Amino acid sequence: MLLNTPEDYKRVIETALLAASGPLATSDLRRMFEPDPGPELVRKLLDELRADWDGRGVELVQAASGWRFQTRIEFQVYLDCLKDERAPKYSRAVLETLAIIAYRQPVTRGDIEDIRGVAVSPNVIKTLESRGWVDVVGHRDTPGRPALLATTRRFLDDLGLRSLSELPPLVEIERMMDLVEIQEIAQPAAPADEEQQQA
Amino acid sequence: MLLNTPEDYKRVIETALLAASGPLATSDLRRMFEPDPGPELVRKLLDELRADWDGRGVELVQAASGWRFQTRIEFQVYLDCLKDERAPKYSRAVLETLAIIAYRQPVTRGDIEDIRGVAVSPNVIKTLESRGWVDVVGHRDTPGRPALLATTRRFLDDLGLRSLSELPPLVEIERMMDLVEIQEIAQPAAPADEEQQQA
Amino acid sequence: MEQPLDLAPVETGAQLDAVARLYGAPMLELPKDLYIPPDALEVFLEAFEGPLDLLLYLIRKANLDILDIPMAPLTRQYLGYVEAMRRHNLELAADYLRMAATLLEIKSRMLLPRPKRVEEEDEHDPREELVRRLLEYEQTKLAALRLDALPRLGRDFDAVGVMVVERIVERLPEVSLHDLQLAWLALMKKARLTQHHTVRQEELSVREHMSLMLRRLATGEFVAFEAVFDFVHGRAGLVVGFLAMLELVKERLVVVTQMEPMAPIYVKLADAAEHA
Repeated sequence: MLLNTPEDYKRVIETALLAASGPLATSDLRRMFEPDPGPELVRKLLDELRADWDGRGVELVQAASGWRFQTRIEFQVYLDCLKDERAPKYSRAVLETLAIIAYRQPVTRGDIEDIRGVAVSPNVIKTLESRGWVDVVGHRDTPGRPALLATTRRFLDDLGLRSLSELPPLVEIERMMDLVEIQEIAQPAAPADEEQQQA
Repeated sequence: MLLNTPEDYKRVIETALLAASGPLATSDLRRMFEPDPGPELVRKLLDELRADWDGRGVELVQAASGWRFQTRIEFQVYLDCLKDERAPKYSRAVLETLAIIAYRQPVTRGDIEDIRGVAVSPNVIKTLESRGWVDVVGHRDTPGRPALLATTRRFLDDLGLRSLSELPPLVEIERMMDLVEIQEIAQPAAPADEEQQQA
Repeated sequence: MEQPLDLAPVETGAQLDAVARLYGAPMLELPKDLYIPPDALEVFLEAFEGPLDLLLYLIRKANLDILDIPMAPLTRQYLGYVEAMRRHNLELAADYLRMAATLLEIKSRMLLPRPKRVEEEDEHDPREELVRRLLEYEQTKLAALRLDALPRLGRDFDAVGVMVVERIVERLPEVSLHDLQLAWLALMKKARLTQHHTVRQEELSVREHMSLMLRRLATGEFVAFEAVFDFVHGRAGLVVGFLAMLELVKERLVVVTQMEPMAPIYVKLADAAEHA
């Protein structure tokens, strides 16, 4: 393909910028041509391109290391719908700790460790506290005065519960224990997961 | 940002396709809108977009897993100047193995060895797997339960094909008996290759 | 089996390209004299993908009719290469030896006198299987060339992907009741705590009230006994509240004080009481 007019050069520059994985400096852009069209022409074509793209969903901007096309922020709300991100998941340690606090509150970290049989990392508690689901409601009057943890109003709200007594009935859990082996529990039977895989 | 006219929808679709990291299916595109504009409108807008981009350095094409903006082949000679590394060139062993998997899938390594008459090096399969072109789709119910290999959607996408039926047809055995024709067919009609070697 | 190598005539370098284009593989001719530098032979053989490739080359090179291959000269040529490889101590792939055996077998079967008037179906050309494999392989070679010629992402064109500008919004994990249930179940199973840690629904309400009361007493001040209770839930609420208070006292989380009989009862956090 031969380039005759400035318009031809502009097409090549536009194509390079659309396909580039990062910003391109004018010196990069000039490298594509033989002979070198010089910085003024390239700069002029970039300005034209910027104007050409005015009002579109993508704009040409000059960043520190060069020129790049990028989406306009107003389009984020639509582009977000395309994201195939899996919803993040809490670790088993976080979920089990949360379950213990929910069902056995108020509890100390020591109580949680007794039930789980392993040390509870401070990060686990911090995760639940920063989520606003757990807080300290007092201190047990034992040596070290350990903090007593309980679930919050926010926890109930976020899980759509009016009170703790609406937590899944444990009688049902016990029945499940009799029926099935834990292996089925190990599989996250989350329907949301399957939908994502189909998408 | 509110969408009022079909033109607004087109802008969003264009932006999504320009920003996507892979092909987008019409169902993906429809997911961005509420209410769903339906497949016909999206399809119509895609056709319009394709026409809008006519004559530019980038074209809108439909591959196996959806729509994608890609650079036109004629522009590659310029874009190559900006690349740090050359695209890999595959050996005959890799290409022949790929051809057997593509045209006769699903096949086992043994099938490939039967056709090529030589042992298949594990690296050949690994090369194709790491490119994302080939994967294991099952196991044949014979002793050793050998893995069955097939091509992936990515393979079709990377070659700009919508389905396996768009692969170039196999040369019929009867035609191969005619030596003269073979010579014509065997001419590697890849001008792109030569350009790359010169570059 | 000392046979002179019956090779095709020597070609000049200029012709090499043309040959390579015809068959899709770089071809290199060996010199006709008896001495072959091992390097040259190695390079020559490396140009082939295996015995089928080598045989196809010999057949196409000599313009032989693939449906009526003259087995004797072909076998002789092929064995010539194999012998040369052996003599030069090149690592001889088993595939090449297997093919040599196949060729010899076909050749000998073709020398056998054919029985007269055998039924047509029974009369197999011993070369049939070899021809089928050769054609199938040639078909594969051609298919590979055509695949390679298709425009390919990253080599002949690139995908467009402009940068997405976004405000980062942290996505927090979702927890469902089901997740909680499973977590508790896993705990019970793991620790074999079924006996000790099952929780009844009523007990949950009590536990909830315990947390509520602790929150109410959080200031560390004495709070009037009645003020700790929730009257909005009626009798049942009061009962649960009272049970919660008893549990708090039992677990020594709160201190209940009364200066004298019939005097107002006050409640206070246990630790606060200690440090007061």
